[in-house]
Amino acid sequence: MIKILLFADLEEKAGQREIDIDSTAMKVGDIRKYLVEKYPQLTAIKSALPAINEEYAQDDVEAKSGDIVAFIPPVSGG
Amino acid sequence: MIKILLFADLEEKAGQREIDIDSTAMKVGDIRKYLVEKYPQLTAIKSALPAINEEYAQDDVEAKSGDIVAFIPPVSGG
Amino acid sequence: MGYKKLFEITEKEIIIQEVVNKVIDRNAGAINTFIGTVREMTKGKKTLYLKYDAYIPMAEKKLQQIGLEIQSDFPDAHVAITHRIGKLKISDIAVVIAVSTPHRSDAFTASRYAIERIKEIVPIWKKEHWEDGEEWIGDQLEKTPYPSGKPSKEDLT
Amino acid sequence: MGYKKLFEITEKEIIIQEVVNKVIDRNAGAINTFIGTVREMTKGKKTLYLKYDAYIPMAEKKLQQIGLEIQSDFPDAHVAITHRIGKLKISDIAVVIAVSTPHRSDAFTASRYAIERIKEIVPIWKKEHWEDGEEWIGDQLEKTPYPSGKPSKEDLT
Repeated sequence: MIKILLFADLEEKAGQREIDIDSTAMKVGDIRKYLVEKYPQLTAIKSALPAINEEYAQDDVEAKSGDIVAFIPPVSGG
Repeated sequence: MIKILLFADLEEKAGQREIDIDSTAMKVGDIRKYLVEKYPQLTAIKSALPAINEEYAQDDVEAKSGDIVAFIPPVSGG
Repeated sequence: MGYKKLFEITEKEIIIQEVVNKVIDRNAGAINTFIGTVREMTKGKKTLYLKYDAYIPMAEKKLQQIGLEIQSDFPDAHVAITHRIGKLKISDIAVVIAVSTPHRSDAFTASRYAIERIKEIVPIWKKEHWEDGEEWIGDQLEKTPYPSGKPSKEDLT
Repeated sequence: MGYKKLFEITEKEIIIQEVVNKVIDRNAGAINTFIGTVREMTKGKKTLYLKYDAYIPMAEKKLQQIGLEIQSDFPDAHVAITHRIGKLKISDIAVVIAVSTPHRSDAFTASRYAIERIKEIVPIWKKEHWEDGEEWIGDQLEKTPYPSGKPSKEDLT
């Protein structure tokens, strides 16, 4: 199982911060596509940066079961 | 009477912060010369900037009785 | 108080002195602090209040990364950053950055770098609440963030 | 506490928050503070403590002038500066500059300007006390002060 985290606008659109995907291994880019198919309201996920286990990662990196994959919308701290 | 103020190294060398000069009007440059003559230990007054009544002034400005003339050594605040 | 958490996301009010205390050093002559506060008017629109959210563990890691980036340029620098989340009123402090260095020029440069970098790589989001609506704010720099690179010169002017 | 003295020479310990409070403004999103502390080692020499003296009324006037100079460049800026005099130990705070502006870039620029300007025109003097002696420090910028001009670009780098 891969745990997905959504924040800010994405979290609000999905109605939840956490989504579990029942998979042992999946590329980050494929997770992104899967989420947009399942939650069409998440179009803004295209401009989010993926992170695996709290570190930014590219779409072609594979997440494994137990990993946490977060989609980071453009940040606005400070 | 013109009141003279000395600070930092100048004050220590003169042994006093205030000196009164019994004059009704005197150019700042002449005050400087007078002080070096009277207090030869005040050689460093050459690199001090004069101020009349709390504002920087040139040597050719005339101080009048009641004015306060300060000699400001190179500053080191901050 | 043996342990000082140098990079921190908090829901509590930030006490400036507490952040500054973390970087005070016998051989630091200069401390620069940057304090970000909630501004009422932005682009002609009146903000009532803000809400900040964060991916807390990653945000603290990224703040720490900024500290390390600064120390790679200025080995003697000490850096502490606290960012608040939750609901903030106008004039409330959202972030305090403190950098101490032996000489003042480096403290200014490093503090400036830290705030620019926060706006690029630290997963914290601001939601503005106005009388007529609310919105999550993103991409304030109006460009794509670049998590691994460093800001270009022109970002710092 | 209706009256806030924005430019102040004091013999008391400086509370950073009190200086910052003087510049907090609903339309300021950024506050930069510069804090000068007493450093132990200067040019390989160990300082035991410092004494600061000032020509107080003129020093407060000159700090105010610096505030006005900043506001001529940044009309929305708020500036407060407190400088301590008397005996200071290592790590004690000698000066706190706080500048608030709507946008952060200006706060950095103005704060940097203020500390450089203090070292040029404000009649405050520092006496360093070491184990083997003591000396009034002057001309830290190693050039003649220029009370009416402004620092050149290269002074600010």
